Amino acid sequence: MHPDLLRYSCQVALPGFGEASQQLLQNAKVLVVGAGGLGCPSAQYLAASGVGTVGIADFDTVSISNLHRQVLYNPSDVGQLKAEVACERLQKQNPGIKLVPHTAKITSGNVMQVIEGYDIVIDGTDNFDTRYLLNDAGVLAGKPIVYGAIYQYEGQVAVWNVLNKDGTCSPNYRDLFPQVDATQIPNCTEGGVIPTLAGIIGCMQANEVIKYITKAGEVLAGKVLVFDAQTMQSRIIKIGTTTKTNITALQKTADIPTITATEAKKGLANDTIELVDVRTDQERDEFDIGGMHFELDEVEDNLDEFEAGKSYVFYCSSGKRSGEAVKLLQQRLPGVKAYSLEGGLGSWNQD
Amino acid sequence: MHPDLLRYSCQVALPGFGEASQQLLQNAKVLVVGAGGLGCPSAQYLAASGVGTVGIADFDTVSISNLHRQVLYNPSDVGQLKAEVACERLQKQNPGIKLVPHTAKITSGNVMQVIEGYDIVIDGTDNFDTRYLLNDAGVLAGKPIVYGAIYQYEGQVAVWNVLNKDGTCSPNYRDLFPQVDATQIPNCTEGGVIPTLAGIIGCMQANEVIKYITKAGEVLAGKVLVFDAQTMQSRIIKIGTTTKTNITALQKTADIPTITATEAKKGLANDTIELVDVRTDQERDEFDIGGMHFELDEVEDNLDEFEAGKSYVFYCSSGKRSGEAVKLLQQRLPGVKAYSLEGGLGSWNQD
Amino acid sequence: MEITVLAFGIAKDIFGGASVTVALADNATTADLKTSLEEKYPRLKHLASYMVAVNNEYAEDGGVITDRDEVAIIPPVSGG
Amino acid sequence: MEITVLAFGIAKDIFGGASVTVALADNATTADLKTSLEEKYPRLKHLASYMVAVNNEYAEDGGVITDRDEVAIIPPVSGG
Repeated sequence: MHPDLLRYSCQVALPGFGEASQQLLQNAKVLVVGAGGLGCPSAQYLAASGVGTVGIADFDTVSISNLHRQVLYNPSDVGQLKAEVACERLQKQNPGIKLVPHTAKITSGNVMQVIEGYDIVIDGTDNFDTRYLLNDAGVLAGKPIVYGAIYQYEGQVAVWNVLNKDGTCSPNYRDLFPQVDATQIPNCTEGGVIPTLAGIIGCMQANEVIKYITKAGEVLAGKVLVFDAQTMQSRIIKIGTTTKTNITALQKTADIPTITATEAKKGLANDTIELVDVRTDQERDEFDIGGMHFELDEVEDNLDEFEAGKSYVFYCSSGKRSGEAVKLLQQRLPGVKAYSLEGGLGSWNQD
Repeated sequence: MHPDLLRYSCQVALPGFGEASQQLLQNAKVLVVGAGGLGCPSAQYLAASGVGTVGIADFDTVSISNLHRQVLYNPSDVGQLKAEVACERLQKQNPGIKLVPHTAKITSGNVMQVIEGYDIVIDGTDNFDTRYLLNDAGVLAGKPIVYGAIYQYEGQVAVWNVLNKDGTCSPNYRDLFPQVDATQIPNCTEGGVIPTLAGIIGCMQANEVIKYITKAGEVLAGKVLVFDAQTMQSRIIKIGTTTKTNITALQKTADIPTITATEAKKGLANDTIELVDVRTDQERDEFDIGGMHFELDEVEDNLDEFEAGKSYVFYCSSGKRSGEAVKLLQQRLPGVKAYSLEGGLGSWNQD
Repeated sequence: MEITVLAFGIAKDIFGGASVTVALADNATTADLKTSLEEKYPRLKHLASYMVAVNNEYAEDGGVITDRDEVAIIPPVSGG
Repeated sequence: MEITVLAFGIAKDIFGGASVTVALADNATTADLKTSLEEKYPRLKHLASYMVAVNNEYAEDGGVITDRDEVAIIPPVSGG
């Protein structure tokens, strides 16, 4: 047997698979957006199974507080770009495939170009803005998106925008959730997440990709799988065969003004800025760097605490929630200058 | 926050978890038996989540044909002991925990000693003999076994031998399957396996371990989860609350006489041995080294082809199926000398 | 009639448990259920959108709910 | 009565599909089902043991099967 095929002999032996399916995988180009809790396991199995080109898009760096579920990284990688570390590791795991890191932040300006070269995209992102952006870009470009999302002990998996036989497309994320107020839904930092759930859902996403490419098994098109890691119960919810939304253009990515820790410290010394902590009470109790404090979902109810003309620097642990707070202020209080602390508290003591 | 706790902050934030649960994980000792398709992902997540002591038991070496699902290994590791490579990788992933490789083959002679120091054992093995041995040892030692098994697109997960409140124990593997004729059930080499299924089931096993240790969520005791990666349907089958089997002693591990490729070649040259291929017709068509040919499940129907006093060397790709054939001959034709080709065909061209 | 509604994700926090019981008029629709839940739990409305699944099927606003149906509220999830 | 039996693992190969239909007498038990299947598919008996699940519950030999039950044959699986 050819040594390349020997590596894949245990999947080529599958009924309904065979060497032709392996060739389909070898020819396939798959983009993983988000090299985090979902992207790590899904990229691992795409690489292992011999997908010919695996792109990994993430602008973020390895952070110690994510290592409990981001199994591709070591503490010695902290601070390095996740997409680059991931590609380097996976290239060693499978030297026979091509790995492409994308380290620019995915925006409405570049998303069409980034996904252009790929056949199918895994959504392993950790925020609603990028989920909607990817979803809409997938619809506009006619590419399926393999969606995965996790929170605490629960996960969701689906495949959006699969071409039906009659020329229509299967439902997408906006059929399920037309819009979301991101300040109302806690992320993994606030609500926590069990690491094994990330592994299970990420592997399920890679599984859907392999089935889509090789046509072995039915993909989760027109369906959403909802899984509970506490009871191990899963349910598959039917959402119809055809999309009912009409996506004609990308929504422009919000431009969130950020400020570095060094600049913020200078502003505090000069009394030109005010800090606003948007973390949970529990996080605040453990440590804070001063300023006002409203949990992210309470900012909206406290808009009268902000004065027009003044400058506020919002902070959280990573910069994600503070970014949401800045977006809210931009919409509701355009006269107030709002900034997000870049990199969150993690950057405070490094500068 | 203490840097050690920062690593686990996203799971400590979970409802029903907290710092006390993290301490339980830190104090826990978990043994993973089989560092293959199931053991790789489960050990990864046990290490990532901060289980204080992770033992990895496997006597086998990294093989190219398993890399499609054994994501901890690189082609450059081929030939090295899996338990050692796995421990080395995982130690880098989490320097704050203790990793213990066990490289001796698990037998009835050593199993009680190997599991002695651990609180709970993951069964990620690839053969029935070791599954039964581990199950029986778990019952005798009063330790739960987190069972996982995969074939083609289907997997099973359960937790055996959990102590009930009334002092009884939950069912174990023998309650489900009192005994098995291993020659009748194809393994992953013959029947194939989709790599992502190994990832999903392995992560589910680690998930059960974390729930058992931290008491967060109900474990699959008295139940078996059956998962189909083609349809993504899973069902949980209730098997009762209490075991009905009475296991009082370990069954002695069969001693399978093996022969190296060098010795076999010498025997062929001297005309003192005869080869018997027990692979599938398809594998035979691609390549063979001669001799008789019966697929493993047909050996029993062809016992009259073997002559008493003669020596036969059975071969397959890895040595697993040929070992089963030798066990069958030992039982049914004690007058025939039967050997298994050590390491299978993989070793034939290396010597 | 009384309907038991299963909660997923952040809906568990909003309802304060894995399920809640709501009283609905006979022949109530999914829209009626949403209105009733949003009155009792205003935070649900703040999510901007969430899925109602009846017997494991996406429920349109006009669909009628009976007390034999299994009803679940599945909000969006952001983590990755 | 006619019972549709779902096949898992190697039982799919043995039955030649994901399900088979067997004719059983009314009030037939799990043991009767096994006997009938093993006659038709001798390879099933060669497995030495396999699980019969009725409505997602392990079925003892004496349990009665009705044509409203969902019956599955789940053989052992060895891979890892």
